[in-house]
Amino acid sequence: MAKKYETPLLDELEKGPWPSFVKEFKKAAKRSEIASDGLGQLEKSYRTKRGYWKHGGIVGVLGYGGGVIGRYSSLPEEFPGVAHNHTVRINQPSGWFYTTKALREICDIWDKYGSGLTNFHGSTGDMILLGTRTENLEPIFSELTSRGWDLGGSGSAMRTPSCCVGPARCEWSNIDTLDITYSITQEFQDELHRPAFPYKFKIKTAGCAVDCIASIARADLSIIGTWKGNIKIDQAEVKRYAKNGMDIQAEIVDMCPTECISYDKKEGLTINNEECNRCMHCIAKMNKALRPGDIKGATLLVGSKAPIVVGAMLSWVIVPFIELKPPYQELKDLTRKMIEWWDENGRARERIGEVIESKGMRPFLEYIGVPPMPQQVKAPRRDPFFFWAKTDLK
Amino acid sequence: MAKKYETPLLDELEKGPWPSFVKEFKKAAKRSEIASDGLGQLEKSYRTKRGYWKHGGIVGVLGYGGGVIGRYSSLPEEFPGVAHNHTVRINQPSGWFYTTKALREICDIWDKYGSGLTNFHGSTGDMILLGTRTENLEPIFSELTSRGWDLGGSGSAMRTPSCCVGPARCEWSNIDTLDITYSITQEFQDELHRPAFPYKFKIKTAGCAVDCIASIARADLSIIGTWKGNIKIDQAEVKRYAKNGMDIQAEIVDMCPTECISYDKKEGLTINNEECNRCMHCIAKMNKALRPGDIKGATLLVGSKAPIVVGAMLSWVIVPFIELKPPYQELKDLTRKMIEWWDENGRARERIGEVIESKGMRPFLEYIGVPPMPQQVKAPRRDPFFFWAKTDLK
Amino acid sequence: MALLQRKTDIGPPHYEQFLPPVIKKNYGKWKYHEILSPGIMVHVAESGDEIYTVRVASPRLLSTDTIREISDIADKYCNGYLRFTSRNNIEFLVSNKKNVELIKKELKEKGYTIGGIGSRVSNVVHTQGWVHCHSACTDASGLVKVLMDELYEYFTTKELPNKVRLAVACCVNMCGAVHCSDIAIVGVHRKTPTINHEMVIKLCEIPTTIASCPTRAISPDPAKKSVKINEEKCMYCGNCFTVCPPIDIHDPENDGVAIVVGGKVSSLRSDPKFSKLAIPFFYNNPPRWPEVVSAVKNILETYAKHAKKHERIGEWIERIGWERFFKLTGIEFTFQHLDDFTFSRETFRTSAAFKW
Amino acid sequence: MALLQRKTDIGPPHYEQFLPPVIKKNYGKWKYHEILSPGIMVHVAESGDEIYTVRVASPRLLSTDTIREISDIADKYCNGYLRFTSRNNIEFLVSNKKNVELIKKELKEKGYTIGGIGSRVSNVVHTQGWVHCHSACTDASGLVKVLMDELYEYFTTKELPNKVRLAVACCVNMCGAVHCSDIAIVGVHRKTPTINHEMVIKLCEIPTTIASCPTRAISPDPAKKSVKINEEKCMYCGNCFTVCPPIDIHDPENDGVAIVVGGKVSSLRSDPKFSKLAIPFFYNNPPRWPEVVSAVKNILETYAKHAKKHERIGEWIERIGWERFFKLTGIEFTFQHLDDFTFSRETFRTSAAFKW
Ligand code: SRM
Ligand code: SRM
Ligand code: SRM
Ligand code: SRM
Ligand code: SF4
Ligand code: SF4
Ligand code: SF4
Ligand code: SF4
Ligand code: SF4
Ligand code: SF4
Ligand code: SF4
Ligand code: SF4
Repeated sequence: MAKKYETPLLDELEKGPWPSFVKEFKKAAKRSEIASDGLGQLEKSYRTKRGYWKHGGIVGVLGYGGGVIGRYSSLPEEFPGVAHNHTVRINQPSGWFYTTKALREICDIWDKYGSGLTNFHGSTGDMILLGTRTENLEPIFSELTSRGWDLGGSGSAMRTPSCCVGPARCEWSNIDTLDITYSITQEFQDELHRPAFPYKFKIKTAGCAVDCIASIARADLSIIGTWKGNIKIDQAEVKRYAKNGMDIQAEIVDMCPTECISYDKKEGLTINNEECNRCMHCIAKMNKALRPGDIKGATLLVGSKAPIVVGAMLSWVIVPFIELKPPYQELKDLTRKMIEWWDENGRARERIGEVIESKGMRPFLEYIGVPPMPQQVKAPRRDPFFFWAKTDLK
Repeated sequence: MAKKYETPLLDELEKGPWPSFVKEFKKAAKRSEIASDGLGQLEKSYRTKRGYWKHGGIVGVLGYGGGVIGRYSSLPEEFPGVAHNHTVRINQPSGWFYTTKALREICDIWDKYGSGLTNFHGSTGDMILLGTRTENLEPIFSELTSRGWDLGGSGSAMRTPSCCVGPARCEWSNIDTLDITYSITQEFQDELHRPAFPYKFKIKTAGCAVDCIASIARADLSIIGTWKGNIKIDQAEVKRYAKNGMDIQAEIVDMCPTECISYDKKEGLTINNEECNRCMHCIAKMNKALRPGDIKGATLLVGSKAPIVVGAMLSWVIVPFIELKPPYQELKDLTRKMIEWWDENGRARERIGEVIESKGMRPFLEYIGVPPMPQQVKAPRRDPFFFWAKTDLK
Repeated sequence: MALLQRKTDIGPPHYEQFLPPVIKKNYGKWKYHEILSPGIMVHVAESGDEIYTVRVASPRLLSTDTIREISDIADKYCNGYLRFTSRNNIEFLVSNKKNVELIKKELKEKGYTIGGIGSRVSNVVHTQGWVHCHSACTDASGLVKVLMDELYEYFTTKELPNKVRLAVACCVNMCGAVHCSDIAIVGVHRKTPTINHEMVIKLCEIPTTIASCPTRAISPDPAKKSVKINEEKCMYCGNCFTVCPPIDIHDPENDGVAIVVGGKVSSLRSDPKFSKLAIPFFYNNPPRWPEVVSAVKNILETYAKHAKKHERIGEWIERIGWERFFKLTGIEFTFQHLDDFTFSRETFRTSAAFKW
Repeated sequence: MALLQRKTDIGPPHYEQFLPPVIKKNYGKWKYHEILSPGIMVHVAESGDEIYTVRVASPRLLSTDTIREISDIADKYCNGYLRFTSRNNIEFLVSNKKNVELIKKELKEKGYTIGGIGSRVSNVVHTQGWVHCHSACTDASGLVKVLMDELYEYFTTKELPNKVRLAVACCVNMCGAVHCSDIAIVGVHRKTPTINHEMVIKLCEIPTTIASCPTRAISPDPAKKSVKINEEKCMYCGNCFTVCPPIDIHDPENDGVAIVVGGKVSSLRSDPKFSKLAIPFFYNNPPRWPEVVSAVKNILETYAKHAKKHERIGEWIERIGWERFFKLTGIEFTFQHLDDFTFSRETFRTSAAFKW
């Protein structure tokens, strides 16, 4: 396709060493009108300093309520190529592992029906195909599903679960993040594809407290691997770290938040495991010498989200420790109970964390059958306006 | 007077080594029916586990709206002596210093007109005369004022200011707490005696961040002395502490919240004063060796209070540094402005801190003419819902 | 009658007239102090002058007899000068070093309790209780007495890692500094108030009453021309009762006390802190509340055993974590510990790092 | 047509089929890893097997051409296996050690950027911006590009005290992890939206629209059968626009970006933290937003200069205090920095201890 628009401003973004998204746009624009008109409209945004997209309305595929983000240009005459510019969210494989065969398969479909532009990946985790017309959605869907791919979530639904690389390539994972994510995604297919919740519900799984998937910041249910038992120490490796110049006192001992490590050149490293809170600092910074303990499980946290409407939230510890073995029945049951409670108590566009905050932690815990535990709080309440249920009074 | 009531339960509280308030009651009961009936009613409370006092209504002295807490028994037939049981609040002298002559003077008046029971002192700071009848209030007031004493505050008014012992007997006071308190109390006599505020307004003054008057927890205006300039070190005394067995590293260096102290047996103590936040720890624990810097002043904080209605509050830094020299005009002007703003914006029974919280810190600062400063916050805001005034937009 | 001399708005007498001469002379020029024993300290001025302070416990509720008695003692050894502290102890101000031993002897003979200075328990800030306040859920003076009988040695002799500030407030108005104390007892109600509608009509302003409720539990009851209370929302703060007494919050069957811990007001080392809930409820068990006393003692002694020197209770707990505090003290964690008030969100744990 | 094969609810393909054999074999049995260079690491299994990871920067917005190109490379050196990271980098999974140098060479030749592993800046989590979203106040991809051009060496070579996570979100919906990032840019509006009443009547549900406003600024306008906005309460979050587009929040004259800092999500050493406001506003200055770029660089380099090894930005700031952060960076403190949202109370300083 011939070059359609002058893009002097965007051209500036081809300069510089970091890979340029404008170059990607231009590559796709050679073949796709969606891409080339998208580029043209983007140049206009750069000139006028505002976007020209209209809120999408509902578009999608038969039988599904989500997986496609509808998008229309507010300047369809000027940029007809992006009169429709919908996004298709494809549920990524756990851990974002691909074979090149699979990637090419996706590219083939997308070159046939869409802009040739993608996001690898969206912030929730989906593979994103960026820009197509309404009439192409069904064909794309058929091609995808016939090859074993399915759409991800959008709208007031279960969203595409995602996870860190976990046991596939990380020595710290206490749980099988990939398998849990796959299993949960399969379990909630209906909820994922047919929005019926008060609002979105996201699940993210990290193998340990390092949380390489940022689950604690952006998942209604954050599953974070952890352990019980002693951290394993290889004193020979400790010595090697010291020899290689690590200031163990400053970098490890003094940075342990619970002050439970001591170090002595001769004795090596000693950890008072009773007091360790499993923050992962020492293990991460001396990974050859230290390894997590043996009894593996996870902490379940609930409620994190972005700021709108009531301010950003981090997830809250609900279940301090749970074993996670296939088929993860307890986890699935608990998740269903959480969603049930939320569904019964939440208003439209209220995330589960918001509902817990407004109704109180107690009714939530009682409903899902989890007792109060000091692990659930940073500190107990301060103002003495305690609530007493009738059953609390003898 | 003959013993009027059996008090088997209260008698239990005459036992044990700690001074017994029941003994005090009994002493006074020998001469006063108020005290003896008070004791009788108290015994009943101990038996039935509830109080028998009625909310006071308004009693007081001519021309004043406060200074007396009205109190009536809800069992006047059973305990006629405490049918009236009002409290007289006398404004204490700064720092609670007395001569025995002055104390005896008060005792004489009180034996004449009241129960003979007192609180030395009330939580706000007043000398409290506990228990008299309405008809005695005017005589008591005349006797008191004719001898140079005046009532303290109550109701929706300025409350009796109080302060720590300060320069009178403490080496750390950066300001003249006694004089400031006296001067402010005189300045606000009208506001103290004639309730016209939305609610109570308390002022407490501490000579340093040790805050021996708990001003930061229970004063609408907390005045806390501080300094600029270097902490003075007497290295000879540092050595003596070490010699006497102080573990300077553990007790001082490691406990400095800003990590700005270092210690070496030879070099002695070194303080990076740039980073010191003047928390007073090192000075307090090594008082012979360390002394505050030379440029004296105070931090003004606003808003602390007990939990009802919106939860307990601590005072907030408003003016990080202000010089305080007699006649403390800037302080008085600022205080008046704060009160003015509160008065204009607060509803009845709203403390100033509550109003600042609900209207926002900005309008308050703008009204009193104090610019925004990072010292006023622990951390800047998190959720990006910034408010822009028209004047902020160019 | 002295009524002719009646004056108004004269304010308190000037403090200067009450200062001992050595203080007047060295005012603002003190150099250091030394704690000589749990109840005696000396302040030394730059001039070299000294003032000895002998601190004595007070029940705060004093009869004029006792005030006269301490005045006699102060006349004998302090040239008639004394003061009270911000925690209601009595301080004898001895200018003449020789008098220190003498006053100590006489105080002991007369049964006074010397102590409270340094890293120990000092007097208990407290409130009126059943002695005088209409709002009380418990008695403050009684609780203080039984507590301090039990903790007596922590006032007179035993050392702790740092000062431990105790307080007692007889209701959630918290006229003591309970909300920022190391260990404090607060009187609490546990049931929704009962409403005497006829009296409400007579005595109360409906809008003020409705506005008084922090949880918006009160709404108009137009039928009765009174108000009604939503039980689900009521937190028994008693605020409605204060502005409208016919809404009676008292209930001997269900009133009692809670224990809160970990507050502080000084800025040393760490920021001032609010007290947090340790134990949500004890029934009133006068005259000696044995369960409450032993619970406080348990917390105090667990702290004494585990804290580092100079750590306040709140600092110790924050270092070890609240989950560890509950484990070490053996205190049960209940639904009441979970915050459900305005800032609950800030109290929930937002980290995968915690202790078992 | 392939329509016959249409299926539903099959979910994603099973991950196992995409794992390289060495991963399948050593799944869950990795022993340790070593970072060999800023873009290359090796993971060693208990069996002794190794997998080399070569990490390459991606603009995230990829054309199918580029995906095919990286597939070619992966075929050549990785037996056709690769993955993407949670921050959208590409990871070539090299099972054969010999291929490491070869792939590195080819990647360099083809202009790919290797790096992002270890204590440095990695890829920038970001969002759609003007490229695709109706809600955007700015462009995310453009900001990422100009930022990373400037911070390029912090990805490829230079070390920092710890990882620095950057994010860009084009509006306060914050689809990136801006609210918990070390340094992040967020698009903001600064004026109350304009209302097209006729369209409101047609397109919007009034109760939903009213409910969408976090500050309760929106109320019914019965006269117009639409809604009205209280300017004093509006915080320009744009939430009303999302549920009711005729309430237009866009305003090129006043839209721009803010910089927030100090967030983190890991639990290492300290609890996860929210980002806090550093600089409340920059005008959109495309295509290269130079003021924003240099402000971010200033913060990053001030951190690099002053933080202790392993300290994240938020940990460094909390150690030195926010007042010191503003001083060291030279950033002006404004009224916008003072919180006036729900938890403002918890942000005000409640201590007499702070730095000048
Ligand atoms: C595509 C994506 C951004 C990206 O460039 O990667 C995205 C794009 C949009 N998000 Fe998002 N969100 C995306 C991940 C997130 C995340 C991050 C995450 O999921 O880990 C968040 C923060 C976490 C959270 O859920 O709170 C996020 C918080 C929001 C919110 C605020 C929700 C809240 O409760 O505060 C909205 C507003 C809404 O739902 O109306 C929103 C709404 C939107 C909408 C649908 C705008 C709208 O109101 O219609 C955006 C469509 C943009 C477009 O034109 O394509 N998006 N959104 C991400 C999804 C891709 C994927 O499926 O993989
Ligand atoms: C006498 C005293 C307690 C004591 O035993 O020492 C006291 C006693 C009462 N206080 Fe108080 N307060 C006393 C110091 C305090 C303090 C401490 C302080 O001032 O440093 C506080 C906490 C700090 C604060 O102001 O927030 C305090 C917070 C309250 C409150 C809650 C105010 C709030 O905003 O949360 C109330 C409720 C009210 O005002 O209706 C209250 C109300 C009361 C009333 C007047 C009860 C009432 O509602 O009528 C009590 C009268 C008791 C009586 O029968 O004598 N009192 N009150 C203290 C005053 C003596 C004095 O003048 O020296
Ligand atoms: C006399 C008194 C002031 C007054 O105007 O009455 C006073 C006097 C002194 N205080 Fe205090 N403080 C007094 C109430 C307070 C309060 C207020 C309160 O308890 O309500 C506090 C704040 C408590 C809190 O943080 O919750 C207080 C926290 C301190 C501290 C800080 C301890 C810490 O490390 O947190 C010190 C410094 C120290 O002990 O090293 C201190 C140190 C001192 C010194 C050494 C100051 C000096 O150089 O003279 C005085 C004698 C020490 C002692 O008692 O151990 N004083 N001191 C008060 C005595 C109360 C009593 O009878 O026990
Ligand atoms: C590949 C990836 C997981 C994935 O499933 O994709 C990953 C992989 C590793 N992370 Fe991570 N982390 C990955 C995202 C994250 C995230 C999430 C995020 O950034 O959104 C975090 C949380 C960031 C935060 O706290 O805000 C994260 C915080 C860490 C940390 C904690 C650093 C700290 O001290 O706070 C470590 C430990 C370390 O570096 O010592 C770590 C360590 C590691 C190790 C060493 C784990 C291992 O043994 O294999 C891996 C390579 C290190 C590296 O990149 O330096 N990883 N890591 C992600 C790569 C993103 C990228 O392209 O840069
Ligand atoms: S979260 Fe833990 S298990 Fe997962 S990749 Fe990161 S360090 Fe490894
Ligand atoms: S994991 Fe964290 S708390 Fe535990 S020993 Fe290591 S550094 Fe300390
Ligand atoms: S607050 Fe400071 S100046 Fe006042 S008595 Fe206490 S230590 Fe001394
Ligand atoms: S006053 Fe506090 S911050 Fe300053 S040097 Fe001493 S201990 Fe450190
Ligand atoms: S705490 Fe409550 S009951 Fe006690 S004196 Fe104060 S208002 Fe009265
Ligand atoms: S006791 Fe408190 S919460 Fe209950 S109705 Fe009265 S004011 Fe409201
Ligand atoms: S951050 Fe806002 S503008 Fe950007 S993609 Fe998300 S919803 Fe759209
Ligand atoms: S922009 Fe946000 S704050 Fe303003 S009216 Fe709309 S929803 Fe309310």
